[in-house]
Amino acid sequence: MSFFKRLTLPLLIVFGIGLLGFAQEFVPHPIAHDFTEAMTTCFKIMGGFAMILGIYSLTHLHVTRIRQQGPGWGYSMFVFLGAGVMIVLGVWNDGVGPLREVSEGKTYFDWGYDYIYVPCQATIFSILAFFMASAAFRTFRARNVAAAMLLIAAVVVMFGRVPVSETVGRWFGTPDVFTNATDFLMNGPNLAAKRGIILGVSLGGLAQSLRILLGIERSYLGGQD
Amino acid sequence: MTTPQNKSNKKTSSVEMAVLAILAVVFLVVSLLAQFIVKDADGHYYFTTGADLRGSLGVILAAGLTLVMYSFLYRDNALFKIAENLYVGVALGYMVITITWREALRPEVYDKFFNAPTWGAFREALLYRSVPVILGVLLITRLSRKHGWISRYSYALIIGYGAGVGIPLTTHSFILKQLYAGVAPLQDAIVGKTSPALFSWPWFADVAYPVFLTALVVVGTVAVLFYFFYSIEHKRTGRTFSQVGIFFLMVSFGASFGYTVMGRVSLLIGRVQFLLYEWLKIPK
Amino acid sequence: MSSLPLQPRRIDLSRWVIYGLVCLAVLLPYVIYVEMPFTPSKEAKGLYDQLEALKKGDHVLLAFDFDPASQAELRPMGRALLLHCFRKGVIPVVMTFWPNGLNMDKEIIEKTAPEAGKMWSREFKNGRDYVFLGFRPGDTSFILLMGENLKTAFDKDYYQNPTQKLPGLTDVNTLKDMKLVVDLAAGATVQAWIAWGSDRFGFPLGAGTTAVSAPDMYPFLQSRQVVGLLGGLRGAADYEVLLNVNGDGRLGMQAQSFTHLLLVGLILFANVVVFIRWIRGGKD
Amino acid sequence: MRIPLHRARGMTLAWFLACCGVLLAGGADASAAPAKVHPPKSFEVIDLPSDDGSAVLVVWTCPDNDVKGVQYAVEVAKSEADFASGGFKTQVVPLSSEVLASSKPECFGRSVENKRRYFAEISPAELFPPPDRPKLTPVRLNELAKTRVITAGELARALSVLQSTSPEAKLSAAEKAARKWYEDFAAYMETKGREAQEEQKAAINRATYYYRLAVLDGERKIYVERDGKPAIVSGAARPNFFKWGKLNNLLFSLAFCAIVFAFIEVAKRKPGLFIRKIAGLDAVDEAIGRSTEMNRPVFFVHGGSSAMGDLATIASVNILARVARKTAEHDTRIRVMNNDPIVTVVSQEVVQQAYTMAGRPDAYNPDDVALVASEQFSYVAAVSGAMVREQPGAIFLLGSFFAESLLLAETGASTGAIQIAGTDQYTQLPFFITTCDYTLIGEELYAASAYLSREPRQLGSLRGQDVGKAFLMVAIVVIVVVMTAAVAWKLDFSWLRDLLQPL
Repeated sequence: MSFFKRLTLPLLIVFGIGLLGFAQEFVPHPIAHDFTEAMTTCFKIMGGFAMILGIYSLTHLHVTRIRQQGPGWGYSMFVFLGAGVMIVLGVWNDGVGPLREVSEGKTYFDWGYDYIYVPCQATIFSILAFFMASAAFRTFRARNVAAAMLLIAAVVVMFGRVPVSETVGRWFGTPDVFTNATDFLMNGPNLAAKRGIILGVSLGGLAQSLRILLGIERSYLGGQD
Repeated sequence: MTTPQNKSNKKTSSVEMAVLAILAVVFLVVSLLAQFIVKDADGHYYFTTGADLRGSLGVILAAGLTLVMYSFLYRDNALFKIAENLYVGVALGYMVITITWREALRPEVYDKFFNAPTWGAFREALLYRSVPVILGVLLITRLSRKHGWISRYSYALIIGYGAGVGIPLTTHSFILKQLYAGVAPLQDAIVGKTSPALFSWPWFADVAYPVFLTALVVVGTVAVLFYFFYSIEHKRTGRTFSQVGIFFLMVSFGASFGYTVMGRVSLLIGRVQFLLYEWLKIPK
Repeated sequence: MSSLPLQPRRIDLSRWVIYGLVCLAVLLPYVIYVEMPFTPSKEAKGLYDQLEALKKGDHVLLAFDFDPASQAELRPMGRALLLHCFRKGVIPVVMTFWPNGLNMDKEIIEKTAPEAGKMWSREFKNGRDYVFLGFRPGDTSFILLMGENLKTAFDKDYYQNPTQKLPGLTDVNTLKDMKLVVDLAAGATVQAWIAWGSDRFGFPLGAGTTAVSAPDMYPFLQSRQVVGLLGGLRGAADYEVLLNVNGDGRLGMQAQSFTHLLLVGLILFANVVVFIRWIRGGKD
Repeated sequence: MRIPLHRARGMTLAWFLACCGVLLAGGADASAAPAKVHPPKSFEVIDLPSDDGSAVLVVWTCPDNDVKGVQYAVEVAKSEADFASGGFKTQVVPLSSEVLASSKPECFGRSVENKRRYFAEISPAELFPPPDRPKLTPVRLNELAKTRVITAGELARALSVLQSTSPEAKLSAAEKAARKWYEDFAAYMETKGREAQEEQKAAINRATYYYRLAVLDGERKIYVERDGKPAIVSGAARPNFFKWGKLNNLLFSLAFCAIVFAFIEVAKRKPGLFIRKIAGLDAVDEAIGRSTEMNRPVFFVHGGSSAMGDLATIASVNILARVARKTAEHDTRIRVMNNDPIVTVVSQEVVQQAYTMAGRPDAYNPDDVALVASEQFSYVAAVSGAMVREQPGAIFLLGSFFAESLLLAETGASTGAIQIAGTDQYTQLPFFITTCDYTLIGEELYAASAYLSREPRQLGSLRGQDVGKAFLMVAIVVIVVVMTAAVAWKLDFSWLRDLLQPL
């Protein structure tokens, strides 16, 4: 048993399956297709169980908070209130019975999603519009040449991407001057920098994949052996 | 100095409570008026719950939650925290019911084993699906401190495959394709265009500008790569060139900045549209 | 980054004034209507042309990879794309990788189909004129499975009908049978669709992204890995203009303009003030 | 890196020449005269390379220079005798640039002759399709039961549904359930049928077939002849084992992996591997020094979405080790905040160790390293509140940040602290750059971590990536310069770029 507890075998599996996955991209033979289909179907099924894990990690945090009664633990109760209500609604399912199809119309379960989840989540990031306005005035400063270039580009893009720039441009007889300036920034410097970043990040990703395959990086397996 | 947060530890004052109560009453009155009072053809107003009472109440709740969320602008407060945690909970409940069961476990496990249309289909499921199901169940052992090691085998499969396939795919899409697009001869920018007279306006627009843009992208890409190059000290020419890289990065961050602002403002507009059109029922 | 030459001093204007100005800028256009015509961007036109070139009965896969947090930006895009498909008689096949948006995706489709029916006085039937596949777990490797065998990947659609029997999917076996795939992404799913999907199986890929990630798409646009781009609410508005329909995108453009003007003004004003103080050799 | 700048003048010249070239190249559009068609001397049938065995290629070299409007016909038969009896199928191939061998470099390579060679891709299963899938009739169901594909019970159930004619509205619950079952059953049988059909197709494709090639002159076919008779060539498709078009991908992947691996090994033996100084790191000492002078605490804020597996979190923990060490030496209070339980535990260990190494284990206060909130905005509120209350002298914002970056950095800036930020979330970097004093941009965060920790894994892969970057930089500059010059002087150097083309 202790052999199975060690990392040796999992790391061998990582290497073996990784090598097959790597090779599959270069082999046109039907065997490679069958392999891909088998593996991806397998991950689709496993993905369902992985979602249970995700749910656990969400609840775990709040359970711990309530148990330890840390600061603001009372609010964590509302997490379980929300979850409880949704689960009850889902099981009751407008009287049709748990987990069965309701063919037409909205159920109370949909109602909970539409009128609690959607407005809360949609609003929370829109608050940032206000904070951005405030930060625009208070803290976004051209602290040095670099930051100055950043702000100038930002101002051009912010102006060039809204219809008012064409209206203003029309006053001067060149409606698309700001749009063109924005297009230049996006397709010139922005494209170049983003391409540089993509190339750099991809090399990093390759190196990371290699470290995983060779067992140099093994933190995802958890435990210290 | 007043930021929204620096009062967060103060107790709610009685003035604040009074204002809150007034606001709540105003909100309810406005909601009821907007949702349930309808004008008929003769210009008379009358009260009706409408065809969709559930929907109207939902809109009122949604509008209330939206406004509570915005109270964070004033300061971090209990109502905001309740709403924030409530929505996390609702998301959780939603995931438990619909997603995990309806979109994952039912189609992949229940339908195939317990609801198999024929005996042959069941046999097939047993042959080809029992291993993935067992591996999936093993994933869950990660929650246990004692048996967590079992889940390693499932993770080894997922992560190993992802890393293996990822190498050629990343090379193909993000390195070779990007590189190939980036090394076109400068003349490619003007292929298929007629050449107007030198230094005329159309020449600048159709020939000089596209070629300049292509050259700029080449220089920029190399300079940015050089900025992220750590194996030599950036001195003299190197320093200048990495400064060029910074400038390209900064302009691109500026573009991202402008777009991010645009995105957040759009979200605000989305909420305002909801409040105006659905809560207050202002005609579009 | 080199050391800072000027320590900015804060200019104090109550944040309430700024918040008030933002509110005003967003609400004003709904009170006073200002006509602001605009030309759709090249990037949006690219996507529109691609879809416009398809024949009746072709299939388009729309991946709605977002959740309610970015619905303000991506929902109008989803609606516009669906309307375009319906107008062309192209069969939209909708799926998602973001389980939290599933219910919302269903609502978008179920609202848009009858709306399109009214516009062009035709009936659009689920399963025949449009298909909603829903969600399946498996992340990026799931794209590979769809490329190998779409009907193994989704053996049933969202409404629990076997995909083998759906009239709308008769000639579709893999992703290669899709004439176009459009990913509406709030995260990094476009990159996944590029590497695991379009580059590998060779279908044209269009992208609709939140404004935040739109600038990241330009290298892929230039390398033709992405054939068209809708960036943020403006992208949705562009598409609505091209399609000649009204929608939340176009409705929001005035508010967007005013708010941007305000923000640009605030940034410029504050920076100029600081700059002038610095020139004067102030005590900063 | 002086060379590309130096060559800029040459490039300008080349570009002017190119403009002239474009001008000259237009206008040469010879009008097509109705030429007499000649059949090619011979043709060959080869397996389509780099595929799964579903097609063969019929390849010939076109004898005429002008091929506008010319059509070829490929005739396919199961045996040579079938040509005489008329049991063959014909596929017409209009010549266009799409069937030119040079359009398929992954099959034909890149030789010059390919501009005269044409091909027809023949998939025999399309010409000789397998029989249609049988419909689910009572007869078919009985057959299936006989071959034991379905059981007797399933047969009876399916037959009862097939034979019931009552309308949907009048069905009993059991009958409705039966219909629902039948739908699934039919879908399952359909899937099976398709799978069987696919197998039949594969078998058809792999059989040997006989081919004739003719050029069409109006209605008349002029065959490619051998010994005075239409030439017959046989060929079969077979599945292949390598996609030759992806050779460049394979070579790049393997070479890069080998380099990274080699440098990790080198770094293990030689931990002093050079990494240039990262500007932001000098600022760390400066910021802590200033905090000490002003007698204010130092805040170390993890990203709101940091999880322990992320590279960014690992990097920020490495930097935390350095920061904690310095604060311990200076006797300055450090507060570490985050919203992930595992990151908390790891941070506590790191800070405690730093205090021990500085010789002041007693000064470590575990409460200073705390999980302050769980949700994103609650986290913002809690951290901002602490910033305003305690007025830190230096704030570190390192890790994986999302929308919280703006709010945290703004509050931090309002306290007047020196702020040092770093994240690999590129969308959040603009806010840090405009509000913080120093920002570690993307990969710089990892580099800073490698610089501080000197860990061979990180150092080695960083150096390996640098080699990759150097290759990319050189490739971009060299190819663009050479290609631009080549186009300007009308030389064919496109192969240089084609080496990189992913197929």
